[in-house]
Amino acid sequence: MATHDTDVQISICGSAGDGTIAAGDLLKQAMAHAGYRVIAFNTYPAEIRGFGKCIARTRISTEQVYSMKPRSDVLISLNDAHAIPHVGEVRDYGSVIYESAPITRLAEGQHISGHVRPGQLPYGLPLRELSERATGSNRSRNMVALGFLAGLYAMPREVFHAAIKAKFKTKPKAVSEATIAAFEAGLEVGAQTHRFDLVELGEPPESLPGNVQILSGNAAVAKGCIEGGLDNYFGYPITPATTIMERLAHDLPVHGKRMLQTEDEIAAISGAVGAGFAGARAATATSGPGLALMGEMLGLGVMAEVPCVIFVSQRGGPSTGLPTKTEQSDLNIAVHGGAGDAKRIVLAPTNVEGCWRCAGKAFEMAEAYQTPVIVLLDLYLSNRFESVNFDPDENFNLSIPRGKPKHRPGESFRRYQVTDSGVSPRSVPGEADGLHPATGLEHDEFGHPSYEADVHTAMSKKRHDKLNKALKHPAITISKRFGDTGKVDVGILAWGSTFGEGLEAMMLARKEGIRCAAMKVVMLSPLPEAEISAFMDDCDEVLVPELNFEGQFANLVSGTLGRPLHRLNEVTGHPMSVSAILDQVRALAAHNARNAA
Amino acid sequence: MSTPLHYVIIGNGMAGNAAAAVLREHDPECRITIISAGALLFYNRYDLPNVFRGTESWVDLLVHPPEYYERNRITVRRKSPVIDVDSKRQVLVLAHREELHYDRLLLATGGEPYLPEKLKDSRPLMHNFGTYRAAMTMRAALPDGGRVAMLGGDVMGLDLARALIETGHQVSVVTDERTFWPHEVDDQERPRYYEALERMGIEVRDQGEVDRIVEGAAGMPARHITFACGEDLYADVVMPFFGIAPNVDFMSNSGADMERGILVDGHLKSSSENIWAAGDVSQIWSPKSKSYRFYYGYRNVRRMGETAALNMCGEAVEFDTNDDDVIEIDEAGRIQSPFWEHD
Amino acid sequence: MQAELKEPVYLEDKLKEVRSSGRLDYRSEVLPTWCPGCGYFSIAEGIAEALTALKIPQKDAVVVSGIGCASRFPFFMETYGFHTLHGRALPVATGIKLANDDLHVLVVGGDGDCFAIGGGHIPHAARRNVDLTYLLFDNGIYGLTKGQTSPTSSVGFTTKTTPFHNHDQPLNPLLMLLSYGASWVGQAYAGRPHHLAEMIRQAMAHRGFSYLHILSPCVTFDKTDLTYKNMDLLVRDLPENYDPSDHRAAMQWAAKAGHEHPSLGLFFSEEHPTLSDNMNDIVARATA
Amino acid sequence: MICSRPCEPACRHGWPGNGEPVNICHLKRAAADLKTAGHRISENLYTPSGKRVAIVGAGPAGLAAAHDLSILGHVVTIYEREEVPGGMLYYGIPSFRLPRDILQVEVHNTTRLGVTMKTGVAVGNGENDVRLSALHDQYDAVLLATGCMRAKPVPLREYEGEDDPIFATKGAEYGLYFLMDLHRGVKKTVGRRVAVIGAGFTALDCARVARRLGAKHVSIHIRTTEKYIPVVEEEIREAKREGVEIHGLRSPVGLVTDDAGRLTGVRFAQNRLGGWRENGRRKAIIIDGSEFLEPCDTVLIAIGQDSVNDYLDLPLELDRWGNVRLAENGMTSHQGVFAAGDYVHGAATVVEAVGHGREIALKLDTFLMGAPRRRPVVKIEPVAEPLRTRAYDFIPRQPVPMTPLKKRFKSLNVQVETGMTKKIAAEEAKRCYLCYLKYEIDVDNCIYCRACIDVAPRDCIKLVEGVEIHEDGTYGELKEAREWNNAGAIWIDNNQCIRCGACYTACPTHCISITRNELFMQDC
Repeated sequence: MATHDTDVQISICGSAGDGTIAAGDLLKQAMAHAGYRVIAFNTYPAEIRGFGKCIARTRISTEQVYSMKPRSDVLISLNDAHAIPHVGEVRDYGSVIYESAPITRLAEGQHISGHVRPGQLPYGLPLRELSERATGSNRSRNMVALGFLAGLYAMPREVFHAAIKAKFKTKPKAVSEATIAAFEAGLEVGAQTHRFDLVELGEPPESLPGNVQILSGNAAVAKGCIEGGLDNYFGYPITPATTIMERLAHDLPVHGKRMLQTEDEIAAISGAVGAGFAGARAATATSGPGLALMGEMLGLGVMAEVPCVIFVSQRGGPSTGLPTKTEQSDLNIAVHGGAGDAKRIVLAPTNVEGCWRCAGKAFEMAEAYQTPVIVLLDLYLSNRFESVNFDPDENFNLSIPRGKPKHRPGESFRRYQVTDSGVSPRSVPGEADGLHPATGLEHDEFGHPSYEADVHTAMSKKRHDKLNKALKHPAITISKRFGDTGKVDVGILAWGSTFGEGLEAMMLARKEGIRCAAMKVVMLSPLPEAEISAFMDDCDEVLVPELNFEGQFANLVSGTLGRPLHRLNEVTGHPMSVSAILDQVRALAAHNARNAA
Repeated sequence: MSTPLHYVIIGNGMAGNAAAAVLREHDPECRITIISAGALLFYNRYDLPNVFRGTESWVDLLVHPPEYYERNRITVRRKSPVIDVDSKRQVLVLAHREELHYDRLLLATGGEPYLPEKLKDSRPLMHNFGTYRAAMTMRAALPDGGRVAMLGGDVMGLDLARALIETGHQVSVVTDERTFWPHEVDDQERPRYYEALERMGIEVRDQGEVDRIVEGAAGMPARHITFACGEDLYADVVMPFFGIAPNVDFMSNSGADMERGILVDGHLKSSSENIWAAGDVSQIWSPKSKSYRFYYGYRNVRRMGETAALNMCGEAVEFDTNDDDVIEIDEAGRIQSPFWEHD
Repeated sequence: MQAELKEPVYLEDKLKEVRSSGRLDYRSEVLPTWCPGCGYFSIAEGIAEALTALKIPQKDAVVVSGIGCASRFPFFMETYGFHTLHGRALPVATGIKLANDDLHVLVVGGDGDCFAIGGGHIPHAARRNVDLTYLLFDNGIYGLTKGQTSPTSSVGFTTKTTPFHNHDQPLNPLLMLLSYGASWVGQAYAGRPHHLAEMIRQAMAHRGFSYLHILSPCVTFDKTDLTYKNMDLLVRDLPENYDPSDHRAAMQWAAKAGHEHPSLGLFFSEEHPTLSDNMNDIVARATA
Repeated sequence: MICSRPCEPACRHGWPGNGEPVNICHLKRAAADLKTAGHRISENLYTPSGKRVAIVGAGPAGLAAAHDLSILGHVVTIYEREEVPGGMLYYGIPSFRLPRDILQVEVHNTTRLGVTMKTGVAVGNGENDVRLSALHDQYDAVLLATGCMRAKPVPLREYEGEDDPIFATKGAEYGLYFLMDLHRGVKKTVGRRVAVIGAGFTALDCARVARRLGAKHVSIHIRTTEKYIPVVEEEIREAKREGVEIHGLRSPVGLVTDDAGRLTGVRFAQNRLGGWRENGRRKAIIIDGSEFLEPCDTVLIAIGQDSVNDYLDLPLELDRWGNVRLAENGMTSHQGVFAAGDYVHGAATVVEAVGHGREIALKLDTFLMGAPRRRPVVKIEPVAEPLRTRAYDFIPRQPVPMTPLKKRFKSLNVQVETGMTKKIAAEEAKRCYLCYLKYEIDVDNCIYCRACIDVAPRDCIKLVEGVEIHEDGTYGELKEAREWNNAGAIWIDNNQCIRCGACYTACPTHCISITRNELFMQDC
């Protein structure tokens, strides 16, 4: 096969319980180990194993990319009712793979073959029967379909076998054997099927240096936690953050650390604050509703200047909202939420590698600046997978100096001493010469309650100023500009997962001859005002795309800097489409050109 | 306004597609569904020999681009063999158990290569050329300059033979009463035609009954044919060309009368309400020969499709064929068959 | 198990029988989204049967739930329903009862919803003797978040959050509720649909706070512990001569009634003033 | 013909989506082949009744009746005109389809309970013949099983003469007589080109025998089309494999002979299909002016067979086809005279004849004893566990081994279908859906959790709100419930059920039961 660049996106669509996500998972694992760059994103419903729609999309490419393609090359249907509305997302001369032998009689239009577009190529096979033949049960239809895919496109079977064995290594051997049997049954059919579609999978690229891993955002967070020296974790299950706890439940004990599943979010953050006070690196993870519950205890953390880290993976809100859909609407509560002037550090990574880095750095910052740190993800980022190559030599700082307890003889320890930097010396229980009370009441330098006007003023200032040091924190990107340098027609200012789409849109715009740049802002609090201003100076028009209704980031920027910008807001529950951003950029560029003329 | 009629066409070949075009022209509102067992849009089988003349992708063989079907609102349901037709409920059952209602139905499933019962055991050792896929498989099996043994040798076969010779391969035709099918060449005439074939560079083996076909011995061509008379023949590919047998098994419950094909009247209407037939599948009543007979060839088939469509739209058009297409030898001594011509 | 021979059953007769029973009136149109085999189906049937038996008009029944698999319940019932927040079903239900004595309030919740996040509310609902029925669906696991340990998971139960070992002792809900002073405490099992339905009927007939603990296997995430297979062997009835008015006996039996030795039946029942009685009493004193 | 396998088209394994029917025909044959010779009589024998029965004709119907009557304790004597018992089994069906040694064993089995076989004894009005009336006097009852032994004459509209031209023409013959002579040991020959006219098994047999007698070109000519002829597809396929051609839509109208009176061809006319005949066969209508010549030097006519009544010397009521009329109790219009098989129904299959023979035997017993002694009852018993697994459904239909073409023509006795081996038969038997098992859900214990539906391999279990009930009381389509509040029950559609047992194991409340339902004969 002639080696050419690969950029193939495969969608697997089924009902919860069909093993849709599992199949997608094996596909990306296998492809990443074959050497391709992979990005993948799953959507699934709240129902346990009920009847909701699941889609696993996997983009396999030669070069690493940060967003999904608007159109897939292959669609596998494990449930026609769910898949039929998605047939249109397959490109011309792409393929649609489906169950050719349903067991129920179907009314007109109920079978997907009736919806395949003239330009697309249909591939039917008896998934259910092949599964039953291979394993005696119909549960492995997904594996048969996966095998068919592998056979059809001559993907190397070994990497799939390896991925399957790895996935089921804790289960009895029979499980992985049955799974492989089903996979092979599909592969055999696929290999014998004459392929008419024009989807081409090139040779895998040279594998990257360093150690390549395929991780979800949440997995990267867990990895960052472990490498960032996390000692104690407290958590309560909530979609889409649960998998962070599930991973740590395994990884922490392995590293001799502790994890506790508490009875609710309130107890979770309480534990984290307590452990942080006692000198441990402590964290919890939750989503919007949980963060709302944690508000008060978060305030105590700020007030008592206790280091702890809260990972927040956003989902659709408000209230229970859209638990399984993505959104970026918790920026306000993350940055401002809680009682009083409770300033805290908020980091928002833009890709999976960033999830890892921000997690590790969050612990450094929490200790360095004695404050709760919120790391703000969203469902799209938490659940999406990317292949990342980690530099084995890069380490996080595990021992941040707490500052010498210095005090005159006979005087007690000034835990909240006002210093030039704003950061006070800190002691933890068990240390001599560091005795002090911690409290949620306003307090003086010793930690004693005090409601004096000047004390509250000074302490408030100190609690705010110390955080500005974070803007210069080493080895982390606070903000970064991409694309054209100097003056540009349009600048895209983006945060979180949406930056990926922004970046692709920017590159496409430049291909169209629009002068365009994009800036990602990773630290949302405190806000890197200087960098953002400089960027806006260079842009004739600034566009802020984000997945919320109010334009929370746009509000933050324009509110802080008092400068005009354009908003692009979507609350579809799905990632923003590259084309939507591109359209806006085109419009702004044109409008701008008219003004110039 | 009344709900538009649903015209369903079983068969994605010349007849079916010709009919679809006419239907759309005469009934802009109607629903049109073409049902096909294959995976591809309509391509021209007459162009298949071009896979030896450099055609690399099936896309180049497509008669209409995908947009054509979108534009004309013609649904093409591929990979959907029909397993049953219930003419009382006017419902089709597709292999995947989906039921499809039709108001008017056109059968245009064409035929499949006919294979005499006695040769069926050897089927695994033979290649066909009826579909793009079969063509590609056959091409892959044939080495450069390799030899093809054509059993029978109907006009489609001979057309392929021309392409093979032209591209430096060798062809042996093992004659049979069906050689030159569907033309009828009587025994006195035959020798002349065999000579003409040989002038085309084709080896003619007028040997009588095939005794058996087996894998060729190591180092020899892939197939070894031995004849009842004891003679034998080595070839890389063996292909049966005994003409076409209509494809009508799924019609057994349709109530439409059948013999070898679907029996239809001059308007191509079957004995069953709302069912018409066109192309190689239709056995048409011929007042002249007082029997039900078949008409073959690109032009006949297309005309059948168009005629059937007009009648389905409520007109009353007789299918007329210009007198039977005849095979002849031109002054240059070359065989001329009207079935080799198509547009 | 072997089917003993009986008269042939005819479908059309059965359908007539089921329809005329009126049970189906309490069902909504939507098919429950629980996993096939889920014990909650059994409970749904039981409630429908109990409501039928007690002739409670749909309009007077309210089903209140929190978060969890059980919380989907109101969506599958053709009655009034309130799907509230995680663990917060009881206080909401208390409010409803306070506003209108005549409503029949059913609170449904799972072991996580009730004893983990919602643990703080039960004692108070019980001691105030709010006149409602609390159906606790105990599957010993978190289903909606796809399989983590719950407060009633037994020691050693491996889940995604206890990949090595679960050390936490499981709660003994019956013992808790008895000590909280619940005025009606019983236990049933989803694998025994008829007994279950009868217990629900009794619980709803009781005047005061009634707590029915229902053992209900999670067929998707629990393959080893509280399964139909295991439960079928373990469950047994309270003894013939058992006296449900004897609180001490109830405590003793409850102490034995974990997932290990689940006894089915009415553990304890007594009549005393309900929240609304006390409210009326206060009104009476104030207006005296 | 022995059997047209009405069971296989009815087999649920052959329903759309289920694959091919179980090879019942050859499984039954395997059961016979693989059993030890000399069959075990499963029925309990009755004490001698002292009654004596005469049976006329040792064909399938007569033999079957004799077997059952002797079990019932009666003394049976069979009168057979030919030298060898078996009737059409021996004289009609070629040995390559029915080996004679097997036939011999089976005939022995049916008669070994002391049936007296008088072969070469004709019942009739000839001088050496035994009179029917005499039998009627000597025996308590007489059973006529003389079958249909006269070939139906072929109508040829171009022929004006009175007597049948077939007998007058060299090279023309009726298939039935051709085969009977052959099996009587007469040396038969055929020409190079043989045309067989007719659509039944006899026609096929004639054609295949002709090939074996050395005919180069053998063709069968039928009035309608292959689709409408009452023969098993396999037989047609085998005939074609042996080089027999089949031409549809043509009727013979005349014979063509040379000066020597030897046949040189048959004139046919083209047909078109007409409506339907009351016997369910398709009509064919001759198209005027479409006549043409089919050259051949032998023609065999096999368009049907009629019963013969000229041997009767008792007045029996006959219908307009010359078949004898029977009353409800199986008796003819003449007290004590019964009839069975083709003689009653006209030419049909061997199994039909055997079946009718046994039916009449039972009625005859009732007549002799004055009251019925056996009746059919349904036995229902619980089954502890599923007897099949899903895996069985993926076993392909096992074909019966065949003798390769080349070897077939060596002699007339080379068996074509050689029968299943024990291994093949056992494998094929696994495919059976065990329709006699009934899966049932106890609605009272069902919690509607749909666990059974979840594991079902087919569309066999449904949430139902109603059921269509046919006039005969059987269930039709289950009306599936889409709304929860309409789901009155979850029900197993035993027509769809393939007895895989998946639901039985999955049910959390054990509300699914399996029962075995069988029909058997019980003493009154």
